[in-house]
Amino acid sequence: MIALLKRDLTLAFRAGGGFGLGLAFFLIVTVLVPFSVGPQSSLLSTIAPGGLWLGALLACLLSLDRLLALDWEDGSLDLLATAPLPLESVVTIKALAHWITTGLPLVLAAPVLGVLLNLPVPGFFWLVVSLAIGTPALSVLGTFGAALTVGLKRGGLLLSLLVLPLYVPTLIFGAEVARRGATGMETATPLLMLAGITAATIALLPFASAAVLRVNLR
Amino acid sequence: MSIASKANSLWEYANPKKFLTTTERVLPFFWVSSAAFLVVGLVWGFFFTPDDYKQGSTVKIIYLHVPSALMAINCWIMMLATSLVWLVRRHHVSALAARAAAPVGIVMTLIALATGAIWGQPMWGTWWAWDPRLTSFLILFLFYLGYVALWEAIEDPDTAADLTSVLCLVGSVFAFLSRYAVNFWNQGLHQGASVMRAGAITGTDTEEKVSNIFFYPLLLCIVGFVLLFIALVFYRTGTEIRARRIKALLARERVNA
Amino acid sequence: MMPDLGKYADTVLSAYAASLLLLVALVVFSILRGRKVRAEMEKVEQRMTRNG
Amino acid sequence: MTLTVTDLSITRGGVPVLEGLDFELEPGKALILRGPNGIGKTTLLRTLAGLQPPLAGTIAGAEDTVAYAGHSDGLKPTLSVVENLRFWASVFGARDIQAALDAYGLNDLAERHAGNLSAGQKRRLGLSRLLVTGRPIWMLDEPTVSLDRNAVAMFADAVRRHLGQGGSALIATHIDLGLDGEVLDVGPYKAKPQPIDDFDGGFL
Repeated sequence: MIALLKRDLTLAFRAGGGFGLGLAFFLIVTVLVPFSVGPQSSLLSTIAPGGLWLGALLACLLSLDRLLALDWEDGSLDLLATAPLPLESVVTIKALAHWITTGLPLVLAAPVLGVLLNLPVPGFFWLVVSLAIGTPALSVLGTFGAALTVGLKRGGLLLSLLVLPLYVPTLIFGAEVARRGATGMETATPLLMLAGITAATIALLPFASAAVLRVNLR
Repeated sequence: MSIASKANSLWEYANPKKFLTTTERVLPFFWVSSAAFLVVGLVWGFFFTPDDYKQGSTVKIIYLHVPSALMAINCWIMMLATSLVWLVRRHHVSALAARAAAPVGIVMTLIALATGAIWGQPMWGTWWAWDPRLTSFLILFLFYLGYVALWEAIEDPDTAADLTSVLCLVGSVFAFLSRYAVNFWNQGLHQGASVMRAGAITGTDTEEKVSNIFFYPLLLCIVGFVLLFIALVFYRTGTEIRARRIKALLARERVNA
Repeated sequence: MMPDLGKYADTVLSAYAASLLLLVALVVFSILRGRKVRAEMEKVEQRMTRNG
Repeated sequence: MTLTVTDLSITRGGVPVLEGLDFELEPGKALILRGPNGIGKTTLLRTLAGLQPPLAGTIAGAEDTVAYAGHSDGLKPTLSVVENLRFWASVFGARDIQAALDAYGLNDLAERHAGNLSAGQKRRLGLSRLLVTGRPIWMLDEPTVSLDRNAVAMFADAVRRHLGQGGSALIATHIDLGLDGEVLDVGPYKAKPQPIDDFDGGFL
C-alpha cells in the first residue's frame, strides 16, 4: 500500500506528472473573480469564502480524469487487480494520493488567495479548516467518478457531469462554514455535518468505487 | 393461489418475453385510463374549480405542478428499486426498466420546475428563487442528467447496467443528503408557504391547507400521472428490451460470422 | 365556457401549455422510437433466421 | 498448486466465445494455448486471472496464485527500470529484484527511464515483473511480441527455470518457444451459436 502511494506521489512530482496544475488553476480562477464581479472590496469580501471554495472544488475536478485513466491505459490497473492488494485499498490510496497532490496544496494556498479577495480576518482560520476537512471527500468522490468513466475514450466531460452533483452537500456545508466563520457566526453545526459527510464518504465510497472498477476491468 | 406462489410468480415477469407479452396486453388499459383520469382531472380542475382567495387563478397550476413533482421523486425511487433488483438478482428487464424510466423522470422534473417557475413569477415576483424545494429539484434534475448520460456513454449493455445501478445507489444517498444540506443552507427564506405547503400533498397538514374543492381534482390528476408513468415505463421498457435484443443478435452475428 | 382567469391568465395558460407540450412530446418520442426499434428488431430477426 | 478448470464457459462483450473447457495445469508444466485470432484466448486468460467472471464452470487453484501479463506492461514512463520493478516487487511483498534484472539482461538499463526504452526492452521489463511476483502460475498473453531472438531465448530460459522450481505457465503464443509443454488448441471449444428464437438466451 505504501509502495503504491509512494509511486503515485513520485509520478505526480516528476516532470509531466501534473503537480501544481490544480494550484495554478485555483490561482487563476481567484484572480478572475474580481475581473468578473468588480473590484469593490466590500463585495469581494462577501463572496470571498464561497468563491474560494468553488475555485478549490473546480481545481480538484480538473485532475480527476488522470486519476485512474493513466493506470488504465498502461495496464497497471489490470495488474493491480490481480495483485494481493484489494481494489478497495487501491482506490483509497489513489484518492489519498490525489488529495496530497491536489487537495492539500489548495488548503495551504487558500489563505494567500484569501488576501487577494479581501477575506475578512476571522475567515482565514475557518476557510482553511473547512477546506482541510472537506477536500478529502472531494478526492474520494472524484475517485468514484473516475472509476465510473475509466473505460471511456472521452470521459472527461461526463466525469464532471457525474461528480459535480455529488459535490453539492460538501460544497454547501464547506462554504457555509467558511461564510459563517468570516462573519463571526457560529460554525459548529455545518462543520460537524461536513466532517460527517467526509468521514462517511471515506468509509463507504471506496467499496462502490472498487465495485465499479471491477466492472470496468472485465 | 397461495401467497407464496404469487410472490414467486412476480419474478416470472423478469423474463423479457413474458414481460413483453404481458405488458402488451395491459398497456391499452393503462394508456386509456391514464388519459381518462388526466382529462377528467384537468378539465375539472381547470374549468370547474374556483380561484383561490389569495393566489387567484394561479392555483390551477397545482394540478400539474404537484403530480409531476411527485412523479419526479417516485421515478427516481423506482429506478433505485429496479437498480437494486438488477444488482442482486441480475434480471435484465429490471435494469432496462430503470433506463426506460429515467427520461420520464427528467420530463417530470422539468414540468415541476417549469410550472414552479411560471407560478413563482406572479406569486414571489421572480422566476426563480433558491428555495430549498426548488433547489432540490434542480439537483435531482442534474442527477437524472448524469444517469442518462452514463447509460448513453457505455457501449456494453451489462457494463452500463452495472455502472448506472451503482451510480443510482450512490446518487440516491447524495440526493438525499443534498436535500438536507439545501434545507440547512436556505432556511426560512420561504415565500408563499401556502403554495409550497399545498405542494406537500403527502404532508399531514394537507387537508387543512388544500380544501376539498381543490383536492379531489388534484387526486384525479395524481392518479392520472401515476397511470401515465406506468404506461410510459412499460412501453419504453419494451423498447429497451427490443433494442437490447437487436444488439445481442448483431453481436452474435459478428461472432458466428 | 372558458373560465375567467383574471390577471393571471398568461401565467396559468403558459404553465398548462408548457406541461402538456412536454408530456405530449415525451409520449410521441417514446412511441416513435418504440416503433422504429420494433421494426428493426423484426428485420434483424428475419435476416438471422434466413441465414441460419 | 494445480490449476483445475472444469466445464468453463466464457463471454466477451456479453457473447459466449468458448464453452466446455476442461483442463488441468500441474506444477512444473507449461500449457500453450493455440487458436485463431478472436477465438477468445485473451478472454480465457483474463477470466482465469480473475479479471472477469466466467459464464459457467469452475476454476480451482487460481486464488492468489496467478501472475498475469497482458498486452500492456503496466510501466510508468517517468520511472526508471529499477523503480518500476521495485514498485511491483513491493506490491507483491518481494524484496529482491536483482534476479529479475539478471534474467532479462536489464542491468545496463537499470537507471534508464522506462519511457526511453525500446518496445522490446519495455517488454523485457514487463516480463521480468513476473519474477518479482513470487506467484506460481504465470498467465501470459502473447509474451514474445516485439522481442528479438535473443530476448525470446531469455524468456524461454526464464519460463524453464520457473517450471523447474515447481511453477507452471499458461501461455498464449504462436511461436515455438522450445518448451516441452502440452498444446491446448481452443478452437474445438468455440461456443455454438444459440438458437435465435431463444429470447432469454439472446440476453446473455
